[in-house]
Amino acid sequence: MLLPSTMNDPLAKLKSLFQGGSLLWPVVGLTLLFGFNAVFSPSFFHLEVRDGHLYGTLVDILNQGSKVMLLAIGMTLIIATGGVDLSVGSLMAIAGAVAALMVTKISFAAAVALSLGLATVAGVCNGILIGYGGIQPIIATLILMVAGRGLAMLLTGGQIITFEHPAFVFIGNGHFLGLPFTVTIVLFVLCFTLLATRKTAIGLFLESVGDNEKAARFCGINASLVKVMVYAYSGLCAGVAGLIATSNIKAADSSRVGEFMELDAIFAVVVGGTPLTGGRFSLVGSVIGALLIQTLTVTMYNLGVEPSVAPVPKAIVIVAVCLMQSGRFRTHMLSFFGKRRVAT
Amino acid sequence: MSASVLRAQNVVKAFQGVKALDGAGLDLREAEIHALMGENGAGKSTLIKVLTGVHKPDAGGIEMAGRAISPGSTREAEAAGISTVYQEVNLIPTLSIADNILLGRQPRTFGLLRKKALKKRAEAALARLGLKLDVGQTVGSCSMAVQQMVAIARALDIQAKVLILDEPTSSLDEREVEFLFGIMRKLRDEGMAILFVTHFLDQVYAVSDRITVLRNGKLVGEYLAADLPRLKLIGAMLGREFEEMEHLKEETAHSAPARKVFLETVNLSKRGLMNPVSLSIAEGEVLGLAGLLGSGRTEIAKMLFGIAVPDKGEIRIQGKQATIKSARQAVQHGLAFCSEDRKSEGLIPHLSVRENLILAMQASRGPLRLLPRKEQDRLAEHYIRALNIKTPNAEALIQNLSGGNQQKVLLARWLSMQPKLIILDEPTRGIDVGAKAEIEKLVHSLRAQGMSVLFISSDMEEIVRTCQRVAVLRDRKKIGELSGADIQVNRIMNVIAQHDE
Amino acid sequence: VIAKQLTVGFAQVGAESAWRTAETDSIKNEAAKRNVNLKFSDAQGKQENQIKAVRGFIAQGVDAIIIAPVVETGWEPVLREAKRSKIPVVLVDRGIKVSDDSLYATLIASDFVSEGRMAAEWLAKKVNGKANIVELQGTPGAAPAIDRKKGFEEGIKEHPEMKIIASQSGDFRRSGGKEVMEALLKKYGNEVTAVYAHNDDMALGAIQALEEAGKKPGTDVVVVSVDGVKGAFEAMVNSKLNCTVECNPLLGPLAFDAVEKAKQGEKLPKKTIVPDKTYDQSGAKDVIASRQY
Amino acid sequence: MYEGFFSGRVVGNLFGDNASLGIAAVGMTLVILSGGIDLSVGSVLAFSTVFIATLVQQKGVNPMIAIGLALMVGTALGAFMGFLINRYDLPPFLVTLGGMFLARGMGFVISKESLGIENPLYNKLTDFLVPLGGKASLSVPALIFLAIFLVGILVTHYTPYGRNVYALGGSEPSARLMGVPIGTTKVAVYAISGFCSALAGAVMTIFTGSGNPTLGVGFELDVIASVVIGGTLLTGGVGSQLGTLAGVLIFGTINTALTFDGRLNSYWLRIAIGGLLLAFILFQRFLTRTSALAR
Ligand SMILES: Nc1ncnc2c1ncn2[C@@H]1O[C@H](COP(=O)(O)OP(=O)(O)OP(=O)(O)O)[C@@H](O)[C@H]1O
Ligand SMILES: Nc1ncnc2c1ncn2[C@@H]1O[C@H](COP(=O)(O)OP(=O)(O)OP(=O)(O)O)[C@@H](O)[C@H]1O
Ligand SMILES: [Mg+2]
Ligand SMILES: [Mg+2]
Repeated sequence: MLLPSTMNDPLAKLKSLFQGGSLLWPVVGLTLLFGFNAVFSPSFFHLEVRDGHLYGTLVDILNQGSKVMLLAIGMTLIIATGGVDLSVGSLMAIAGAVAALMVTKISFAAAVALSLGLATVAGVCNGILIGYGGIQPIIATLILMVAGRGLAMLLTGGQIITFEHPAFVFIGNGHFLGLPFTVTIVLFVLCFTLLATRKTAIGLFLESVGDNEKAARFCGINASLVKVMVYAYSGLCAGVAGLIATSNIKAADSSRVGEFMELDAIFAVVVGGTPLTGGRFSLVGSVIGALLIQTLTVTMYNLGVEPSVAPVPKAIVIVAVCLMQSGRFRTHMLSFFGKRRVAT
Repeated sequence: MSASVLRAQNVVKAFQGVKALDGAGLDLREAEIHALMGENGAGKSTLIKVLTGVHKPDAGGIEMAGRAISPGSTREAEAAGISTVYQEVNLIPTLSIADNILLGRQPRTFGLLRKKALKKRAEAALARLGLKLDVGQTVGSCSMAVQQMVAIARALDIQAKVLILDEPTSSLDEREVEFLFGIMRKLRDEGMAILFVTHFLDQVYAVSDRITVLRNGKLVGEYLAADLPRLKLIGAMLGREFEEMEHLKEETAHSAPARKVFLETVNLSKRGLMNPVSLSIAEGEVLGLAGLLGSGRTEIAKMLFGIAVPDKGEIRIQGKQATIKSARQAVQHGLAFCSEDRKSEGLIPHLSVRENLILAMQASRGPLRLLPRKEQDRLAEHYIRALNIKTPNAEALIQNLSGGNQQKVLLARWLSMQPKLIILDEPTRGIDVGAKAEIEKLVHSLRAQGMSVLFISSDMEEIVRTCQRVAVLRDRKKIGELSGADIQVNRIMNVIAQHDE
Repeated sequence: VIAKQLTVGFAQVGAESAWRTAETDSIKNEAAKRNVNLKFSDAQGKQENQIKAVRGFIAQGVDAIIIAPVVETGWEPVLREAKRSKIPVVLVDRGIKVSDDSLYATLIASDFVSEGRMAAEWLAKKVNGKANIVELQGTPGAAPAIDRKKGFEEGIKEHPEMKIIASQSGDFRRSGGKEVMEALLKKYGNEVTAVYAHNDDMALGAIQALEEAGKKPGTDVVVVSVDGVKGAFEAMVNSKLNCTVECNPLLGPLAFDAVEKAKQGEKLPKKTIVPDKTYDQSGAKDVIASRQY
Repeated sequence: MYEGFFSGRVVGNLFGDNASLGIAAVGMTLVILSGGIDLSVGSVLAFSTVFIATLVQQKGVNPMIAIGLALMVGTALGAFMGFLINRYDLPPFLVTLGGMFLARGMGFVISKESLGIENPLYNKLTDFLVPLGGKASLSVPALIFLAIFLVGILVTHYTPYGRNVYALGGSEPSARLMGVPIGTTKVAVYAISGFCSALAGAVMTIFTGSGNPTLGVGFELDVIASVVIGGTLLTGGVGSQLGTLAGVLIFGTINTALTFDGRLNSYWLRIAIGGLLLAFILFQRFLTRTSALAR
């Protein structure tokens, strides 16, 4: 029989983890980066308690990385369906602008609800264009990327809108259980998304639509609706990220907030093991990918790399992580070293 | 005896620890047609892929004309004189028929394509197979059968010493098959060595000179076709005795009391796709659709299932008019459709066997009510056993299964739904003898429980065995209907032929 | 004679900051005041777009063109085109490098290098020539970032005990300033005694980071920056920011004076430097009310 | 209102102004047709401009040689990315993102500031115009764009290589089984894109007479958008160079038309660009729908 005789062998299990595991390699990449920091910037792992909460570089990474993590969570679902969302940065700007403008005029809850609602509606528009209009995702969301930024700037008149609303400021600056409140938000969104995709059939539907849309439709899955849902959800995530970004600097900077963050989010998702072509996705992988980017950025600050040439080491890390993920590269290296050992 | 052209010995190939080939071998000689037989998952396609450089064998050797070769890619194999049609039609759906036939061998001057010559040569290649098509249309828009013919035309266009055909006839009708066999015989007589895989025993005996049988990746034996009786061949493939399927027919013929009509179409038509057609299917009835290629059988299935929306006529379900504008609505009406094109319309390649299997059922439950994992596992286990699906476990990716086993999973997907009407378009495409019998039995038992079946097949024997009524189609028109004892292969062929005059 | 209404094209970089918006508004308001038909183009930060816009203005046959160049080089070809069409060009807010300075009528700008130098001088005085400075740079490659860095470095050269211990880019953004400052504070902790930011937004971000690290910006750590936007004055009033070197965006009146003179064929000085002014906490209160941007 | 907009001069400008975009789009079309993506185009363009400017201005190299070297570097970088993508089966998105960072950083390593090129040959190139009658004329960038575009059509639609690219994008596994030389095709696609990006940079130096390491931020999105607007599917296998030309001109026109308007403020400009893009895409969608129905 063709039963996998090796399945019960722990060594084989470990091996198969190395061969297939999508989570393993981003984690290894992150660990290596941490190790590098441990050697070259001793303050990296320094943590202390200040005013009852943790304080240190690692905490910063979690806090500053929260925006990309949130975007990446939404983006993962979209990429799973074979799409992409370029508009997230602009949606962040819209959400931040609306909240900053309204928080003084209406109640805090209403302002938050309004801005998140708007971001979600914008996502729905993306979804309708893509799911029902059959427009290529990259173009459909590019439209909102350009126009959304304009809208956000129109709302704020090109000014930076500052505010001092305590509840709003808490979102991006507060602490909960000793950690930045943003960590709680990310954890909540992550857990919610994990539950929503894995404890229901939504995850399965996303993967089927992304892997073979025609076949999924033939099974009776409403692929168009699935798409509208994921773009809406990504819009919502972008809205939350926008609130965090705005709250964090106590100002709505609608012309700059979230600029180029869509690329970071896509990067995080792809590094996390979700292929851009759709299908299987890993939310945790994306979050790790986002942490990887933020760690990389902080590493550059810590090493004092001249900002204009910082992209070079960044490029090297990206390609290195990529190579680690490649099964072919690993076998190549193994055989290379294997041969050497035989030779000596 | 003629000289050996392509020989493989003791080939071993494992995928992630699972041995697909474990001592397989083959000896292909000059000027012969050689059938490679074995049940689904026996390793036929894998052996072919090893021979043609797609997979690298873990052990074993390949010789061509006495010299050891180890092709690293299909290109190298082609250069060495091996031309292949792989099992899953491997064409570029977005390119035209002409481009597909001549990809890599286009006529050119100064490195630039000669588009007129390209078209001419492609047309000529198809004409050899008796086909006249617009070679400018994209392959993706063609029916399965046409795609299969295009793949064959491509292989024939390559100047080769060895021709390998992996299930080339699985969705061809008899006329096309005869055409192909004619060409194969001619090539053999010219000295070519042809390796041929099929699950149709009749076809094996019709063309092959010798037969090699594989079982569980091992070489069972090599026989002269003339010396090997059918039952012995089946025995060699399955490794056990096998009862023929003839008795099914009796059961079918007797159990046809008049029952309530489940689904009815009234002059259903779509411009350019289907002429008005009226059909009715009773509860607990198997209605067959017979016809030659391009007669419009798939179109009827697609119109019923809301994939091609008809522009005239109506569909009535249990007497009430039904609007079916999407697959989802069709499923809601209790319909199920197992497509003939498993690669593009069936498989979700990167999902597991289990997930593929439960997908339709889950879709009908909606996204929120997840089928409990226990239930999923139970269903998967059940069908893996019932249909003898060869897979390491239910969590294996479906894309790693052999073609026939993939087909079984897709069938299980729809059978498990317990639909009121199941439309099966070439359901046994690529399925081995043993499993075919299992599936036919399953269809019968479901029918007995009151399910209706619309059965489309190019295998007339199969239609005769399974159907209680047969609608005969031609040129996108229904031209006749047979029932009960009238359902016989020659009767059906007569109806089609009569219409010719 | 009734003067024909002037049509003037204005090629702006973008709307990436409040400073930029103030500059745009100043020019627009001035145009309205003088009854000039203004054609405005926003290049969204890209020189390509800006060049295209200028060529568009030339094709339209405008009477004069005002350019706020996004970078210093790359203007020769299009300016030669303008010259051939006899359209005078007035440059605002930063200079350009061309081999032939007859290509433009005049330049009305601040001197970024001197801004950096002034910031350095003010800081040196404040800290008695002794400081460990964190520098928050603008976007890499941007002219103000390069020049303000250069000027500042020149300014602290005479003070051997003023050291830049870290210099990272905050991309001219408030969030960038905060993020970089947060990270550097973890590394240098109490070593940092001064912050120099290439614009106010980054300084305001850095101030937040300092506060969150339990420091008193303006007292524990001296913060200087450039631009002089309203937010900076507010921060100075609250004693969080120590000093800002004003880089005046209100160039409208000067620009249109120059346009009119150029149209009348008057000879203009090649360069009009808008004098920059240093503001510190002492004067902030008086100015803040009159700040429009 | 749009006086002078449709004059021959503006049409001439349309080609000249969009030359860099168009040239990069020709390469990108091949990449996208093959089922990949190249994010490095903007950075390679920027790198190529500083590279040329530094060689010409500071090292006194003959401009033609400098441009030739830049094209070689661009091609080599593209080929290297293609090699990684093909050899180790890496996602093109990540590899070219790496390429994007690398080229950007290397540009800054060469020169942190923008550099003007003062060279008689360059001046000639910038001022050289082929008159088309009336006020219309074609500049050197426009001519290079047209030439590259014609070569692009030839390579994409009239060579076996072009067919291989389509096959690769249509279905890589099938293409492999059909004997398409996957490796060389892929590497070549990225090499061509690298070449086109570097050439786009060279054209940019002619256009602006300078080199600048900050150029082309976000350029890759413009290029991809133009290609996709031209009807090329991002999933690969479907599209044409002619469509790309249309995409480039439409994208360029939308931008130019709105710039021409001169009345929109910065915010409305962005909204209007988005709106026009949407209107155009819906229109195109409508056209393809009706033509599909007619068939
Ligand atoms: N890429 C792969 N990864 C893992 N397992 C594989 C792969 N390809 C084939 N197999 C396994 O190898 C075995 C032999 O498959 P193969 O396709 O050769 O069967 P076959 O004889 O052609 O069957 P069929 O008649 O159904 O086409 C199967 O059990 C299949 O699951
Ligand atoms: N032998 C043939 N010769 C010419 N054209 C054909 C042939 N077979 C199919 N076609 C064309 O292919 C297209 C699709 O055929 P289609 O699959 O709808 O028919 P079908 O009866 O369902 O076929 P099948 O027997 O494969 O199920 C039609 O446009 C038809 O004209
Ligand atoms: Mg097979
Ligand atoms: Mg059919």
